[in-house]
Amino acid sequence: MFKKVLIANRGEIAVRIIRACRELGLETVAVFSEADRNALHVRYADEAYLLGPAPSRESYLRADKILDVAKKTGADAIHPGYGFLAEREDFAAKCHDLGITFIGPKPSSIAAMGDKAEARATVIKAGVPVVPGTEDVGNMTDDDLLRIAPQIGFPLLIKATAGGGGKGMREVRSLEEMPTLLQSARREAESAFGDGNVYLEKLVEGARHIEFQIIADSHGNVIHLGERECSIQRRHQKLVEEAPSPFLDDELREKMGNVAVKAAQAVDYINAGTIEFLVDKDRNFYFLEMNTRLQVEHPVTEMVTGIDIVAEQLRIARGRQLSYTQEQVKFNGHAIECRVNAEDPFNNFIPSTGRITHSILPTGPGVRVDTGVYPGFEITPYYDPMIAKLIVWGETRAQAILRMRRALEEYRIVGVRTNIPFHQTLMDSHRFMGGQFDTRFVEERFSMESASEMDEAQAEIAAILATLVAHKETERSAQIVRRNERDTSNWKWVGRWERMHR
Amino acid sequence: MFKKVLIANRGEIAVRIIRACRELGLETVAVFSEADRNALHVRYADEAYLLGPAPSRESYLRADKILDVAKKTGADAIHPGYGFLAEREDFAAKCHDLGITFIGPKPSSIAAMGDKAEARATVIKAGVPVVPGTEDVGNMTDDDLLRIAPQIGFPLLIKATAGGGGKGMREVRSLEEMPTLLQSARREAESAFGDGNVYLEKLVEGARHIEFQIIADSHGNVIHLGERECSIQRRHQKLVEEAPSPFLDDELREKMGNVAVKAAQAVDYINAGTIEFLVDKDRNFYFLEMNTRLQVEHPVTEMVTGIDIVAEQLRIARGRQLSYTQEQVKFNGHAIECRVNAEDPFNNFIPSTGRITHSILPTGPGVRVDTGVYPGFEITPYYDPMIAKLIVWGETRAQAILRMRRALEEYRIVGVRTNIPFHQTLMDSHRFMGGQFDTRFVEERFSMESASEMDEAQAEIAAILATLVAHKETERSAQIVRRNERDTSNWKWVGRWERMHR
Amino acid sequence: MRYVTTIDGKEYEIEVVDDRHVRIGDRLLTVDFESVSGQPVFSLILDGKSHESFVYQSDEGWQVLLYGRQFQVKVEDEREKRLRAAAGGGVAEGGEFHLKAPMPGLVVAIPVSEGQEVKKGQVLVILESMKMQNELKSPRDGVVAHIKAKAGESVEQKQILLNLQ
Amino acid sequence: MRYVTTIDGKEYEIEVVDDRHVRIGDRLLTVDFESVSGQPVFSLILDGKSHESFVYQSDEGWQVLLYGRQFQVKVEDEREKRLRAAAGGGVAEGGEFHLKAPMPGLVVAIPVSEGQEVKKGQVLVILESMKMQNELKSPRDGVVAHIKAKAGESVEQKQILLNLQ
Repeated sequence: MFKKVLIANRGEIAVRIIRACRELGLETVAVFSEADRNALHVRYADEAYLLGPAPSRESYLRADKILDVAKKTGADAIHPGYGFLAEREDFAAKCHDLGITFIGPKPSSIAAMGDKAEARATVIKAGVPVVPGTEDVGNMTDDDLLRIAPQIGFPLLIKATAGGGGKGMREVRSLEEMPTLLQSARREAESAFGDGNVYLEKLVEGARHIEFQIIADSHGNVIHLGERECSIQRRHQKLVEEAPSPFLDDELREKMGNVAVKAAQAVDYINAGTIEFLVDKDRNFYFLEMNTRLQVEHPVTEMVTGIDIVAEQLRIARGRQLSYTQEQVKFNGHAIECRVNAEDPFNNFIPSTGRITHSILPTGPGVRVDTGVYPGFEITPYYDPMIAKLIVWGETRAQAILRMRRALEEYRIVGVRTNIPFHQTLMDSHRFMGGQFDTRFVEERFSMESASEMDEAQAEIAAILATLVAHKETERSAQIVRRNERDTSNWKWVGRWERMHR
Repeated sequence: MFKKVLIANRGEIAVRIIRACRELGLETVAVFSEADRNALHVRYADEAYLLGPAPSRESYLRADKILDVAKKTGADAIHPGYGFLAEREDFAAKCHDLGITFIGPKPSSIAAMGDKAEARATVIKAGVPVVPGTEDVGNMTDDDLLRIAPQIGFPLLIKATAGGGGKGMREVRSLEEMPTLLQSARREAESAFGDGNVYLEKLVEGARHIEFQIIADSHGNVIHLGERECSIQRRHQKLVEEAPSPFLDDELREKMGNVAVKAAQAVDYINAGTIEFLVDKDRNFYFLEMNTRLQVEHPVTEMVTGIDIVAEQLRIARGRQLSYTQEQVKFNGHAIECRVNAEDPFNNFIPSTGRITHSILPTGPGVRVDTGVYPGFEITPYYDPMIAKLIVWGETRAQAILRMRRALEEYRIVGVRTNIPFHQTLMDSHRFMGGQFDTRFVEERFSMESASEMDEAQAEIAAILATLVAHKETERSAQIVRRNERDTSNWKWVGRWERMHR
Repeated sequence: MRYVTTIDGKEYEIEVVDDRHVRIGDRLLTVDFESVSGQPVFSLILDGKSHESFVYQSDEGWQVLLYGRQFQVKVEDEREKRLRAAAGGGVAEGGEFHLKAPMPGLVVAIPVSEGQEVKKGQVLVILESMKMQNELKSPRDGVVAHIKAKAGESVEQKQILLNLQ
Repeated sequence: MRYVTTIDGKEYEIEVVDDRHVRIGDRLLTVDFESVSGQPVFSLILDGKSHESFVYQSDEGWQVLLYGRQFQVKVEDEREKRLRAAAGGGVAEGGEFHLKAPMPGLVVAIPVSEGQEVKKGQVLVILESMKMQNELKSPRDGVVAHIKAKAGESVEQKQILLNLQ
């Protein structure tokens, strides 16, 4: 059984994993890029080693260097977090070869689910429904894809074969626009995963994105921890997740949960994983893909089940049986997570970089914040813009929304722009409150402006605030000018004196 | 039903109450002293009004000014928090007269329980066991007390009749030392409560301090939310609380819970309150006193029951029935709270004041922080030194301790000294881990030094750290000297020039 | 000091009377105004109501982030206002527009060419940053004057990528 | 630069070789040393091990708070050390002691008088602050020389309350 865990990741998830290790008495080894010397995961870990320059390709994606650190430090397990090397079959296999426990599924499961086309074929065999699309394909050319597209029908999605997180994904409305979109999807996939392969899938309209958390041990036990509703997305990036989904009833939950377990079993799955489904408005559900790793949004499941998923991952990897049977998993209350991104919601969600100069976290009952940043830390353009996850729990969905509203209002981050105002607007929206949304909601039926139909009273306060700040500024600069005048005059004397005596 | 709540308090508890109000859609009015203009409760409330200068007597204890603010703002309810006016019968009565809902018990219940001597008499009538001591007494003179003391027997405790929080409390081992101690107890009671009356109580040795949380509505329903173990104290100030107590079994819990409910019923209690017991090593328990208000340590009960006690207080005050029956109250896991005080554990716990320049809160699964401070806020000498409460939840007591250890390690507060190292040492102590402690543990069998039996490796790291910092400092001051030399020389020119041309 | 403050075309006449008072229109309000922790975060108690806001200056004037909304505010003192009025209604609209990189990043593509006419909302530059491809769009109709960056180039924040006429 | 660093009587010979290396005794260690957020909080990666500490100067030398323990550290460079050795074993112990107020507060009582002999641990002043009465005790045996405050007086932090000889 391993004793020292290397965390091959950065940011909030590296911190999250260090916490779980520490609470289980496991030693931790952090790795970091030059941009992350002062990152929280480096500060919190027992050991920390530099990998290389800031770009991921030269640091967090350098499997060879990470394995060298593991060997040097005697780390006998590696937790990959999410992203970076988390779903790289070859990396998992190399760990295995070196006798290092990879905290995740077997390389063969990663491979089976990592290639989206193969994954579809595998689960179809196990009787799991899938979205219509390109079947059993490896490297399809643009010509192949353009030929098959009309058979699938528009609208459709181009998706990266090695994909995840919406990267390399494009929506196609017609054959005409498809060549351009193919090109940009491949480019993005290539840059994100080092693999430009793509495939096609029918776009299910009015669909919800609902996923099931799976945990499985090496003794053949597989259970699910219920679903997460992840339909609040923008450009295929999840922004808000909640558990349970306001759309499911117990019957559908059990049915989908069973299918999810079946899908995991189809690839001999071990450890934590997620089965993503699309659910259309008639409650038909389709397997979308399996994420063979810990998910960003795992905390909402932790809040409603009381189960520490990362601790459970570590136990499973140590060869233990699951701590729970399916019957022992109880769901209590409602949890919501808002992803706090360094991006400007008032300016097309453009990423924002800079040093965080000040921060106040929302705290109190039912509030959890998972973050890797702190005042003084610099947000660089090299990595994902997600800087924190704000998670709340309430006895009911309504209470959770109210709690999220007060937590968002309390949250202060100064130094970079964040999408907190987006979340505030969302939590105020009647459609969100009513649970009436699908994956297109944010892009098609939501706007930062619509919500802010000019509140007269607030506008007046804004006017007073700006005036007071401007007034203060004017007064201060007047003082500085006065002081500078004096200084300058002194320096002028020196200048004259020097000229006189030259 | 009221709509706007004035919070007659400051610090973390004012913030806590504002949160509950906001989550229930109630408007909030903060009051503040001159020292607290930038306090979090002022920043978070909907409205905020200055009461007066920093000393409590001129601000937070000014009932008249607070009621004026309530009238002016139309606040139709007042939450007193704990301390200050929370247990002042006259204040509660005045609210009542003005038609303002006092969020707490009836004035008569406060009166009955507020005078400790009367409280004893009342519960004795209801068949509740009490610690032997002075009975039915109003204003006893020092002579009276010195005469009665030998009958009760030494060791004994002098306690403030209006007391709470260990203020005006003194332990007496012999008749000789009693006069001096009486004097200092009266002095402290006078300054804390404006009432120098004291009474005597036998000191139960090897005792644990275990209290039961009560909630009662105006429809005659009274239930308890289980116990809190509060034996970790220093100078009668609680430092760590946990739920459940490692000392109770289900049988004793039920028995004490029933007695607690009976004690509350004896004074027609409404709203949240706490019955404090002493439990001796033979599991005999004695009523100590009732706190007729919200307790500092209420979060540990919230963590194990899932019940938001402050929200419940507000609902009760609005005339609602309790949201739970006794049977619906379920206990889940274990919670621990550490009170983070601005005091120096390495220097006799002397309070520390100053500006907080930097802070990182521990977060992640199972961690809650209730605080009223933030980076940039100034800790003044006017109020209680408690600046935060760190609360953790774990499936078991062991897991909670491990989680508390990692949370304490993560916590950073720079600018004032805190007792975090005390908590770290405590969490490492075998006796605490084993649940083997009583109310004397911290003062008699615990020391900051004993735990730190000079770890060689750590001492070496400390030596290197100090050397590196000193080295950096030397290098920096060398640079400053050099820069100053240059500056000075320029100014010297000016001086010379001026002298030449005078 | 008197100011004319404008939000979304609406003008507010605001007088900073002294440290504790402002007049807006003909209402005199009590203010208690503090910056928090030396940050551009301001706590304002206005006639007892407590507000908190992030206020900073941008190219477009003052930005006030208040209750999750962002207000673009123009503040002019009376003298400035008079000068602008005298100049005949202010600066002409539609001058040259400089498209600046909103963050450091890698230019992926520039799907327009010099001299090309572009519509408001049309993509001018695709910039990769934080692992995302960000489309920088035209704020108005116009003609691409000079392209000052090229695909594959790393650019700094605020670097001018192209000019629009 | 070479230093002699002392903790609890134990001396460590530490050489700051360059930005990335220190030698302690005859072991050469790799250091990566950073102050965090411009605060007296230091992140030290020492041969791969990550440590974090709060380090500040007090009257008694450097204070290092590390893993919940506090180390009192004396750091001298070689020259200082030589000077002190030449002076014959350092400063004499037992000079005058100034009892300073550790925080602002109200002097409640001074239960000693000038000229009185006091024992180590004996209460010299009772100071009320943060609603607590704090007993300031004598750090050693001695004689009260001058009392510089009186009961009922408000005192500032670091104000001298009395001298001990």
